[in-house]
Amino acid sequence: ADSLVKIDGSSTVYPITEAVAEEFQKAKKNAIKVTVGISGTGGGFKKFCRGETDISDASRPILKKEMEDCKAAGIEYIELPVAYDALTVVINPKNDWIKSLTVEQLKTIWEPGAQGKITSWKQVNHAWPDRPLKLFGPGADSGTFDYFTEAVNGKAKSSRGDFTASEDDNVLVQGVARDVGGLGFFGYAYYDENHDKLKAVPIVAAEGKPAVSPSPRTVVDGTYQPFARPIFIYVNAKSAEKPEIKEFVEFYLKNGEALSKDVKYVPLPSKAYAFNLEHFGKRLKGTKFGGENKVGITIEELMKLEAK
Amino acid sequence: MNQQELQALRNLIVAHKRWDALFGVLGVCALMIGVMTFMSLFVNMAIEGLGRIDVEFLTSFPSRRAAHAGILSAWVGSTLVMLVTAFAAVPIGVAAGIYLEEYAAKNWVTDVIEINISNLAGVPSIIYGLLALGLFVYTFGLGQSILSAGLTLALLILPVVIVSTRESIRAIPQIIREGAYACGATTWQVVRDHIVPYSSAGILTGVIIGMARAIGETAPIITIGALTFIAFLPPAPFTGDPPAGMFDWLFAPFTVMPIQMFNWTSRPEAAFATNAAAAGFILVLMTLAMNGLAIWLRYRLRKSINW
Amino acid sequence: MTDAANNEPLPALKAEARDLNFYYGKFHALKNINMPVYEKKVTALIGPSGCGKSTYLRCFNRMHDLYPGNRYEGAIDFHPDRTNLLSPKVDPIEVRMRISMVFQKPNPFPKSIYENVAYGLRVRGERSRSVIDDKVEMALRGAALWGEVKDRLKELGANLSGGQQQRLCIARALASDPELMLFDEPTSALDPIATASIEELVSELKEKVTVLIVTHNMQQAARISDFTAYMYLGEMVEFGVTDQIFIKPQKKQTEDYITGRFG
Amino acid sequence: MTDAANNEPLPALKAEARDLNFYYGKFHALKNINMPVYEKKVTALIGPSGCGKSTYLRCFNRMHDLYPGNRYEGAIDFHPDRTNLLSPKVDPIEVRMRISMVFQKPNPFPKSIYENVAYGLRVRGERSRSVIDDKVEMALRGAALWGEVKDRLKELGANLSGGQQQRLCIARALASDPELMLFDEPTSALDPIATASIEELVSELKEKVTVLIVTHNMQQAARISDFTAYMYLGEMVEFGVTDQIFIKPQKKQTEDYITGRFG
Amino acid sequence: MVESVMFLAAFVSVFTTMGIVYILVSESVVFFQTVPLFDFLFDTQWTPLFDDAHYGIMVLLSGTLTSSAVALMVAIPLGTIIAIYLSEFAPFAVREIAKPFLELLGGVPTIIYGYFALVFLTPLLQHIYPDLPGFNLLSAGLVMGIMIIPYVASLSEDAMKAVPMALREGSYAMGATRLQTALRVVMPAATSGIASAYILGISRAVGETMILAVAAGMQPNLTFNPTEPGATITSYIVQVALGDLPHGSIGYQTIFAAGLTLMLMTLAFNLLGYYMRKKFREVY
Ligand SMILES: Nc1ncnc2c1ncn2[C@@H]1O[C@H](COP(=O)(O)OP(=O)(O)OP(=O)(O)O)[C@@H](O)[C@H]1O
Ligand SMILES: Nc1ncnc2c1ncn2[C@@H]1O[C@H](COP(=O)(O)OP(=O)(O)OP(=O)(O)O)[C@@H](O)[C@H]1O
Ligand SMILES: [Mg+2]
Ligand SMILES: [Mg+2]
Repeated sequence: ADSLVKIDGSSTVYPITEAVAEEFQKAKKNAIKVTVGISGTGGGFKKFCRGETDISDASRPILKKEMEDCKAAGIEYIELPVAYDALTVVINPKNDWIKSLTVEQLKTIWEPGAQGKITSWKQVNHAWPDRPLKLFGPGADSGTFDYFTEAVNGKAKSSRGDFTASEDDNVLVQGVARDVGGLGFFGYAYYDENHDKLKAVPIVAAEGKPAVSPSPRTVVDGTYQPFARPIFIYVNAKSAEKPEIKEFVEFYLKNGEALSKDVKYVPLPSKAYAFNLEHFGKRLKGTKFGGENKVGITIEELMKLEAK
Repeated sequence: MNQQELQALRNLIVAHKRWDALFGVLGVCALMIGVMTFMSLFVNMAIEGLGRIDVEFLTSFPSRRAAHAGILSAWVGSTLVMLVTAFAAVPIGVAAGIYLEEYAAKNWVTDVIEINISNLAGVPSIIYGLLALGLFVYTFGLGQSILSAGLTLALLILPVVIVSTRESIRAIPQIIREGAYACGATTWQVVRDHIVPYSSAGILTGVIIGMARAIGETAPIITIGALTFIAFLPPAPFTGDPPAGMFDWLFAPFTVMPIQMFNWTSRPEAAFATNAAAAGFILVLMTLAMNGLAIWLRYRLRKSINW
Repeated sequence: MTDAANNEPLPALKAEARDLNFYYGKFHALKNINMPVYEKKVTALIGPSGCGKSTYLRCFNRMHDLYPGNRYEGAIDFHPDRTNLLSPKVDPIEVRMRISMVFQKPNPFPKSIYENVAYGLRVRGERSRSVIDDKVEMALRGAALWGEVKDRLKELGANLSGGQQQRLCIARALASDPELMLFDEPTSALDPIATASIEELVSELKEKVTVLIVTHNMQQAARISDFTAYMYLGEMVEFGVTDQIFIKPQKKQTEDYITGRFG
Repeated sequence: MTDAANNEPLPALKAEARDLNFYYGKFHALKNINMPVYEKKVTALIGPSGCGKSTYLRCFNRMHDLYPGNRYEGAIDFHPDRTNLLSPKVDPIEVRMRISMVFQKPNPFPKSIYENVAYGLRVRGERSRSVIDDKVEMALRGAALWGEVKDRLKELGANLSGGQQQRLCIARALASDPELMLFDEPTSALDPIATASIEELVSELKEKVTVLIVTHNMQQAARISDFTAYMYLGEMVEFGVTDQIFIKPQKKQTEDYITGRFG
Repeated sequence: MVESVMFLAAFVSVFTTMGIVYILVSESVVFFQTVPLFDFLFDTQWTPLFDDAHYGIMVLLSGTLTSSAVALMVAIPLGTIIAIYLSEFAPFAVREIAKPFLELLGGVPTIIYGYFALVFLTPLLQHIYPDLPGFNLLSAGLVMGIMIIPYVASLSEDAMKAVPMALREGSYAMGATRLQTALRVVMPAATSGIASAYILGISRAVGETMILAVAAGMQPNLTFNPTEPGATITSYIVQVALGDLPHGSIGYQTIFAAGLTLMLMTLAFNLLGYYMRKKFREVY
């Protein structure tokens, strides 16, 4: 009876989608109802590929297995990047020995072989004190974790296992804030809210490159590497024919820039949203990522990719 | 007994009573640990959340702006889920309790049922979540609806309802039963005219206690797959076009208080933590109110029927 | 078992136990009991605690059927139709509708006085308000309680005193016009005055109905019964006209008991 | 109250109730009771149900202190030291260590036979194994139970038969050398044979200890007691030498009760 | 007719168990086709979601057992003391007020306890043990213990209250003090009830989810040291349920295998409890 837009998926994308849904319902005077769930990117695609949802929030591109599922169920989709998330590596503010970290150093810390071995900061760099290394990160089943491990260790989900994992990023904030030897990573929004309790570590992408701190500016200009990543929504192509879905997606793309800023995410450049709108208007189906994650993609590259 | 022996006896008693006094103090301390924990928890939440609670908080939908976000959809959702839970758990639980007390023969089937009930009472709630996910959500295709959640929680509290039903039935003296049978009543008449009316207050108490537990359950609802942003209310129960429309609400998407709270606690902005405390405070108030009702009922019950 | 010494002609039979045996599971509680119950007479069952008086009484309305593991053997013939009360073919409900029972402790339902008395009728499906009204009044009069409660029929039965409660239970038993009434130590929980009023009532009842009463009080048995049966360890030791049992028992055991040598 | 008609000299006093009143909350359960308890004699309390026998008995060991709202007035003097048992200054524990009690229903603890009997000693802090062994044996012999249980002291008390359990409770009460023993209808839950053995035991006990016993069985009172008190509605109607109370009571009420005109 | 309907209602409990077993087993079967049972039982690492996957349930079990042990070390003594106090010592008024209060303690949503452990108790403990990590089984266990107190106390108290007054009177009549009566007569008489209260407490501890998910660190760590962070079976299950894992993957099936383990554990405890109740049935 009522027109309903069902959305589920990543908790990372959730705040933006929630903001859009809220404004959209207000604009429509509640004539169209929107629900947003959090079952994770994977859980979201599962439902999406069963045709249970109209839109799936995803903090990574759709993967091969999920593409197959969708194909089997005859579900086609339109891939739309909606914002950038800057994965932020944080340390305790009392930590005075770290000025920046290289990806190489992060790898020393996080690679699977480090499990049980690298337990002190001194083992990472001899100049650093012999303080216990306490690691915090999101759960191994999250898109954020996948992205980080791929960027650092070269392979998704390849990581040491002896760190404190939580789905709730505030829990990680608490952890690092309390432990002088703590190190953790999570979305930029959490750092931004808690910058009095935490210190963001400038990252050196590769030998010889400068250390770059995360910020909207460094993300947009492509210098914060490799931890800036796009986040997406996937729209069911059949649903997109329905007027309420179409309206919602258009609303999303038109207001995405303002709203993602509002919830402390890094928006894509304005032209990217216009470009996406056009893209959606043409109903370009499928993914541009070929079923795998791409690390360190800049906005320029992303737009080029989507334009193909 | 001579004076000397008497004096020895008195000294002994004084020594023994010292232990009594000591244990009395220990008991009060143990109680205080419990009570103080509850108080500090409650006060903690009150301090953080109380400022946030106003009419607007109760009548607003979730929002990205902490200051405008409210728990309307959450408390309505919780209420409706509880409604389903009660509608499912009460008849089944009460019937099961009555069956076991008044009908069941002593045989292995009854034993199996009994073992099952006491076992289910100890099954972790998260396992119920797994059951519901497999059974209600996918196999029966009920989706992530009020109905699925309500039925899950109903299963969860079923042992509580059954046990309290049985207990209050057992409190009915056998001579009342015999009196009724001696008048020529059938078992069903005895159940209808005597067992159910006399045990209803006790049963109700059990149901409320069970529901108070269910309303705070987070884990099984998370497992079913929780929705979080819902800025509209399900259709009001039993108001749609009969017959089918009346039950639309059962299949409506929903969220519940603990999920809303859980979501807010994981938001980056500190202001949401205040919201979470406020929601938690209201949630605890809801369980307090339910428990309070149960306590009052039990108190009334003890006063009213004195066998 | 009946006494040859008695000169009066025996009244009509209302019920008769024939080779009755009863088992609580493996425990053999009643052994080969043969005993008549005469119509419109009061028959008392006496005997030391645990001898099986209650067990025997409860055979008459198949109360034992409520609990698993109990087993009857033999028969209790119920006259005039000679139904065997214990036959598995006879529905215990039917038996209980014809034979009512008053218990040791007054057990009014936690309902109004009116509803307590009306219960037997309701169970029978009686709906007519006027019929029920009439019968309730009649039963309460029969239990000598009408005068005391006629203005408070809506009150809870439990608000009455112990003796009144017991009379209420008698009224409840009376309301459905039973052919036989069973009493299991109906006065043992009552004070002397209430006891006296119940005793009087029982004596009056026999004008309309047959009464079988268990009592641990021999004076009571002597006062109110026409026939007395003495039981011991599940056996029926002696049965006879009350006066004779008390004055000249035929068995030594009975005499010992009556003269208070044990119990 | 004591009987002038008795010619024997009166024995020494063990206890004496003086103007004893007792209240269950507002309910005035004992009214102005005056009564002596003579040393090494058996005194029986009789009276209809609810007259206050148990209430009175339980004043002697301050059992009523366990429940809130109960109130004593007056005194029970305990000889030879003339302690007022009811005085708030006297610890009820002290009273109970000197006066033991046997209840209506046997209530052995869920422990072994041995531990049941040893309980009173353990409560006193006795640790010496040999002292306890001796006392347990003595008490069990005193309760005429030693022969039956000496090989199964480790078994649960609950495994014994009813009569044995009651004797176990008597042994338990005996083990701590009480000066006065209270019995509250100790045989009413027992069969005739067990009853007989308990009665015999009580009669023997008085060689060592003073006994105060409640019974609803007048024959029992007549058989085992030296003095009898008849109570009615919370009052002490008559007290005297047992034979006289039963043969020639001075009050009409007592006579009515004894001849079984009510109860 | 009525009877069969009622029988069916009673049988719902059996259907529920069968449903649980069916769901858990059917998914676990798929899991065990990939992961040998031996690895599941004896591997010392639990990293099913990592690239280098290990499936040693022992890791989660150690967390579950350690946190439960901490909780029970709080709940059983305190619960028992409270039960004795309320049943044998407390004046009527105190009991009437305290019991409902305790029940409230059991009614507080556990997620609230989780945050209480994390933001209140852990910092407090860190004052005493500066080395205590921010997430640890200890504070989660302690708070969980407090949450379980009412279950233990209330059920034990019921069992003690059910001990007939006659036994108590018997003890007092011997000159025993309250404590002597409570410890020597009432407790032994209520053994089976108290035992089943403990067992329910154990089941609650083993099955508690949110407190551990929030405060214990979710770090699969084969340790029995409560001052370390750890993951439990339950917290692992919610973690995955909240996460981004595709259904039908091996990682997803692990939650059913873990759930099955948990179910078997609680089943064992409950059967033990049932057996104890049968065996030590009160013989008042
Ligand atoms: N439900 C039962 N299961 C097993 N045995 C029982 C049961 N009820 C009674 N008995 C036994 O049957 C025998 C007779 O019991 P019954 O109650 O008929 O005695 P009674 O003569 O009525 O005694 P009282 O005067 O104490 O009421 C006793 O030995 C008793 O222990
Ligand atoms: N705990 C109580 N609270 C209030 N009234 C009580 C209490 N216990 C007994 N009574 C009342 O006190 C009176 C005396 O009771 P008690 O038990 O002493 O009688 P009894 O002579 O021992 O009777 P029985 O022979 O039935 O044991 C009775 O009217 C009884 O109802
Ligand atoms: Mg009887
Ligand atoms: Mg008494």
